[in-house]
Amino acid sequence: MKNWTELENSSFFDANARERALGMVDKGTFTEFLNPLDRYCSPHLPVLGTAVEFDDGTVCGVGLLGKHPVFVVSMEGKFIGGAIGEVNGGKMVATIRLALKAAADIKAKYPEEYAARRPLVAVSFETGGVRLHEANAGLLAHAEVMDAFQDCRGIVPVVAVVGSKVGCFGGMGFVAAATDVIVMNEEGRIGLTGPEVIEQEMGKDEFDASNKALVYRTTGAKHKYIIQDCNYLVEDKIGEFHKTLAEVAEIPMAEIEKMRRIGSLKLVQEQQELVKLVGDMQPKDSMDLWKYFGNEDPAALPEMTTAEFLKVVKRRVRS
Amino acid sequence: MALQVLEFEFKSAATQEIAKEWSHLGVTGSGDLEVLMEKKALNGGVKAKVVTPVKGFDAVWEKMLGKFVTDTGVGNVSIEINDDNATPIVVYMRLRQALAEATAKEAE
Amino acid sequence: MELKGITREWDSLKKDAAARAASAAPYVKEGKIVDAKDAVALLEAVIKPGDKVNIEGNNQKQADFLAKTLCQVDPGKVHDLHMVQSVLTLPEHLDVFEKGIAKKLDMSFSGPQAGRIAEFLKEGKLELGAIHTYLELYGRYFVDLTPRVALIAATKADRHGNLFTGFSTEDTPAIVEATKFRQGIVIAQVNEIVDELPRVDIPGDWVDYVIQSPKPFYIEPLFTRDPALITDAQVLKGMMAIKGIYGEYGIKSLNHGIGFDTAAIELLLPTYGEELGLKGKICTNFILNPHPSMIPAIESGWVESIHCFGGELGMDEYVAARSDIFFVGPDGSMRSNRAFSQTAGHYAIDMFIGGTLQIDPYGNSSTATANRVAGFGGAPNMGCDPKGRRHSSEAWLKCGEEYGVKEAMWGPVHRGKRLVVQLAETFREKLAPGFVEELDAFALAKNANLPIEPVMIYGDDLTHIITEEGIAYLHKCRNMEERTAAIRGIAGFTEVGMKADPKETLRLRDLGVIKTADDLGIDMSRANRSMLAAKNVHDLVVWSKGLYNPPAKFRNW
Amino acid sequence: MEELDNTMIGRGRDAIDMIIDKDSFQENIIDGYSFDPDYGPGSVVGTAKLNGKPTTIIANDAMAFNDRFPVVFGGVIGLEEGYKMATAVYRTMEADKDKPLPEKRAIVLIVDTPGNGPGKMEEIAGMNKSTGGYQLALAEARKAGHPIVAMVIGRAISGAFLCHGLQADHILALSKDFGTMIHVMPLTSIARITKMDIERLEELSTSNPVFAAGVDFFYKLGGVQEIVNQVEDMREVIIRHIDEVAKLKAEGKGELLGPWGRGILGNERGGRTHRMEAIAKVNAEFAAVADKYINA
Repeated sequence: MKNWTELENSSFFDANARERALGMVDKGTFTEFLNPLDRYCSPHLPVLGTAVEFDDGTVCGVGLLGKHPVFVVSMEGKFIGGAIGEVNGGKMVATIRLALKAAADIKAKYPEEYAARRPLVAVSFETGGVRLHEANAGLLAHAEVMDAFQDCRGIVPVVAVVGSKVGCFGGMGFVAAATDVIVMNEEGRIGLTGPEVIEQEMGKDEFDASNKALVYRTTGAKHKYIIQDCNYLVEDKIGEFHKTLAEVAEIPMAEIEKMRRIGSLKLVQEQQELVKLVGDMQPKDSMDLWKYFGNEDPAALPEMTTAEFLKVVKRRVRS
Repeated sequence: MALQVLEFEFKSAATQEIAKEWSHLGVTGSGDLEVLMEKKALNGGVKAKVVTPVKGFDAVWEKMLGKFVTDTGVGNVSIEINDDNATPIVVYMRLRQALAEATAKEAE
Repeated sequence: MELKGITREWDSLKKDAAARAASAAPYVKEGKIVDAKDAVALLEAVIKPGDKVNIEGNNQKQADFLAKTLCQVDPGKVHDLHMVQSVLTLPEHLDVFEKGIAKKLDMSFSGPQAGRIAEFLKEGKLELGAIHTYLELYGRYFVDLTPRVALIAATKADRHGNLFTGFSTEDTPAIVEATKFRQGIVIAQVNEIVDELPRVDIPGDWVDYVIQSPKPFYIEPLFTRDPALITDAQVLKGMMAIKGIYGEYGIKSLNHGIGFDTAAIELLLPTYGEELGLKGKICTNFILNPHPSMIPAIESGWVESIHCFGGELGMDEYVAARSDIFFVGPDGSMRSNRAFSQTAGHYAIDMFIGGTLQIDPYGNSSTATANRVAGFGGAPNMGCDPKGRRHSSEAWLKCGEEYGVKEAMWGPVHRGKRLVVQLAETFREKLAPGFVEELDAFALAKNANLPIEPVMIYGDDLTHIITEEGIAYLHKCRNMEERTAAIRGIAGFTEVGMKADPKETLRLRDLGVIKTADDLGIDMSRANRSMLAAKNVHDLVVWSKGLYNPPAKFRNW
Repeated sequence: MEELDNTMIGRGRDAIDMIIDKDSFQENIIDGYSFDPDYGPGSVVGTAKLNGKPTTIIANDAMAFNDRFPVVFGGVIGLEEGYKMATAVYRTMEADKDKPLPEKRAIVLIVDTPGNGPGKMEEIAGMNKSTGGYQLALAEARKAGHPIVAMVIGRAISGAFLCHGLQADHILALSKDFGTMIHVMPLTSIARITKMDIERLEELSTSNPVFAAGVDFFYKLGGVQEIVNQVEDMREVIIRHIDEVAKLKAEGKGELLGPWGRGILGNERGGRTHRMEAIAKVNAEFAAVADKYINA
């Protein structure tokens, strides 16, 4: 195991779910729920001849950022593509709901200090959505997460952390969109339909899934940042995510609400403007939009380092 | 079609034991595995349980785990593995890494 | 006895070529330019039944437009062709057999089409001459397989037919020289027709027709290995190779195969190699395509020279900016040349190292599988001990010095030995064994009715095998029995390895015929991806100072 | 699949008429707000009377095409459709925002959708926000006291069902005799992915409903509250469920409704017991360390 300094300096993209979970919170504060020793594997995979994992592919637990309890869900893309089934879906829902319980307990116990002790939910998404081996249970779990997120509104911030190999797709794509704050590294991707399916639907000429540069332009973090679907674009280091979460933990709830992209009529109207723009423009490539938002040389943006990009990029102006 | 569950027991010179009560390493990714080691009073011996989708490699697992026990002299440990088509070298490397992890002092 | 010369025409080939040119004349627009829309008619005019025809193509650039065009000719007019070409890669390369346009085939290598070749052979749709190595085939271009018509690919042409092949020169000079100087016909597809070329790679009077293809020729980024996909086990083998072979023998001149194993080695030079103090002592001169995974080693000052068989997509700008290292023309762009690079790879380097799929207990090594007729391209040229070598080097001499049967075979003569190294994992993905009692090549020879088993590297040429279990120094063995024991000793839990006698393995370790990672003093827990100088393609771009421009499919940004 | 002459697939608009009070549907009107009739044609929104009470209707129109977004046809929910449906929910809440709980109008979702828009433009604009935005709106309305009942009349496939259906208080579905499809993927696709025989999967699905396609399996998992066996019964059953839901909300038993309520139901029906067990274990494990985090 890496020591703390190594862990914080290591690539978020390359890290496994447990390393991310440990490193996103303060040193030595993470307690895992249903850890490997509990051996709570999916009961549905063995009959289908599919390998199991002791944590069912999702590391859940609680840690601290200062005095803020952080309820962490961290998905492992290497295990069945990070997909959600009955057990890991249940773990995820339970962990998010615990943040609400903790919020209530803290409010009761420290009414004056709630802001300083306010819990946070951080979900490190690395998933294609529903696990097909237990698809129905996985689908129902998605709805439960959306429901729990709505319960968190205005009480505890829910942060999506996206920067791993698989990205965040399928049903979990809209789960991530439904959070308050989205933090990504350059390698992060969020979408609904995966590139292979788009290619299948539209043809290779229209969308070549093997063209990774195109895939990144369409669903990658820089695009998400430009269209305001990503609040923080950070360097690919676990420590950078840790730092950003600590920052978010201190932001007043009213400000957090402003960082959202969906969740109210006003926000829906704002998104409808973007849809209208896209419908009118019929972009062939995300770069058409980047240019529209004031980036004179859109092709240069993917080549820039995160720091260079943040310096020069022009983003969609939110109404 | 169902997963194979293989269980083995090994005698060991027991020249070393793991330091932690339990320790975990790895991910059950394609071509990879996770290893859970737990300290157990086994008269110096080693118990191993392997859960894998791969059929017909029981003898290889037994030899591989036996080699690991012989090479390292580890004893009084229960080893549980969830495997997804890992090759022997990956298994062996993960076991060595897991042991290093389990015997390491807590990270600073 | 009265000696009498025969009476015949001595310039019939020339006359025939002129006649063909006359029938093609209507399609020539200006200078040597023919429109793409007239390409089929042109081929029907200049190709005659039974001709030997070459379609240029390698595992990199492809005369793909001309390959497609040849498929469209009328089999009533053009049939029974004898295709003589390096590589069968495109579906069209085989469609000509399906359509009855071609009948016989002599080649070196086929990637994706290997399964279809085997089928065609079975069904009698194709008559196979031989599967050659590259040099062997180029050699036969000048003996008995000279193309009558060559369909080649170039980057640019002018209206006089001068060609610029530049970075992707590859096989073109060898094909054109053989064809043209035996009065053959050369047709070039080019990406662009320009007034002035950066430089002339092929003189215009060696070229008969130039066609601008509708799309630039297809080129496959075959030598790009994404460092993100390198495994810990490959890192381990790489560390063993560097310490146990590169450093041990002081390997300066060498060729690397294309797999992830050697990509791992390339990315370990600036880290692990540096740590062992080997910079300047190993890996100074390569015969190698411009592997992107070489960038960190080049940038850290390891490499003095690299000559390339072909180019690699996205590497042109980087290579051009490193003219101290690569072979760059006065115009500023590199010139590759497969024939020269293969010659150098055969004679002028101390080591070939690459991956394989199967090794048998004799040390024969092959990538052949039972139902695919694939060939090996250039690997056997480099993966052998060249008997014509007469210069010495430290590494070559040391390997010769260690040769276990040198007294018996060489007597008192001082000789050296080329290192031929195979990297293998005892089990590959899906647990396919890397060591087998009988190579699949035997089944293939039977299935495809081949006269010899397609063995990539013969056991007697193989000097070292590296697996995760250890390195076998096979050339040190004194007989086949010992050799087989050494192979079994590093074959792990495969059927070959299971037969190892542990006592014999131990004895061979004592003799230094087998060395494990422990024997080499390599800490296995350090063998992980963090050792790599670049962990993904983006890191390579950063190392190249932005000069490497990876193809879109390798861009994770 | 055998031809079904009684299927409701593709008949979202017919279903509205079968369910509501006769001729009471005012399309594109919710309270004082009117929708642009050209916008999001793949979805149908409006107000109807159900048992005399104003009710918001949200349905799919499988016959409509969206010229601006060509992936929208056959009931697909596209960018515009998702936001239009979300707007309908927000306008419903707006209409009743000052009314007491018992007077919050019901929302009826008529579900027949094969998926979310799978195109390049959709991804560029962020299709995930459209479908996500609609779900959040439904969750908010449900928590605000509006009874939401979903009636699956045809296809309720994967993400589209999550979007349009799975945030309801109760979900009803026509029985499989009507060709009703609820699934993430058909069993044939699962067979391909798991490399298992379809026969074996079918056999397994009888004892374990978590992966099989079909209304009955969703019922077992708590995903469907009640199966409706006759088209003519839809109206009556929906009204009954709206009343049941309203009653539970009035009693403060919202936890028995919606996604969480379906989890409880799935446990009771024996189809989803591990979820509950995992949740209980997580809760217990946190309880054991809670002090450290609450009192940090």
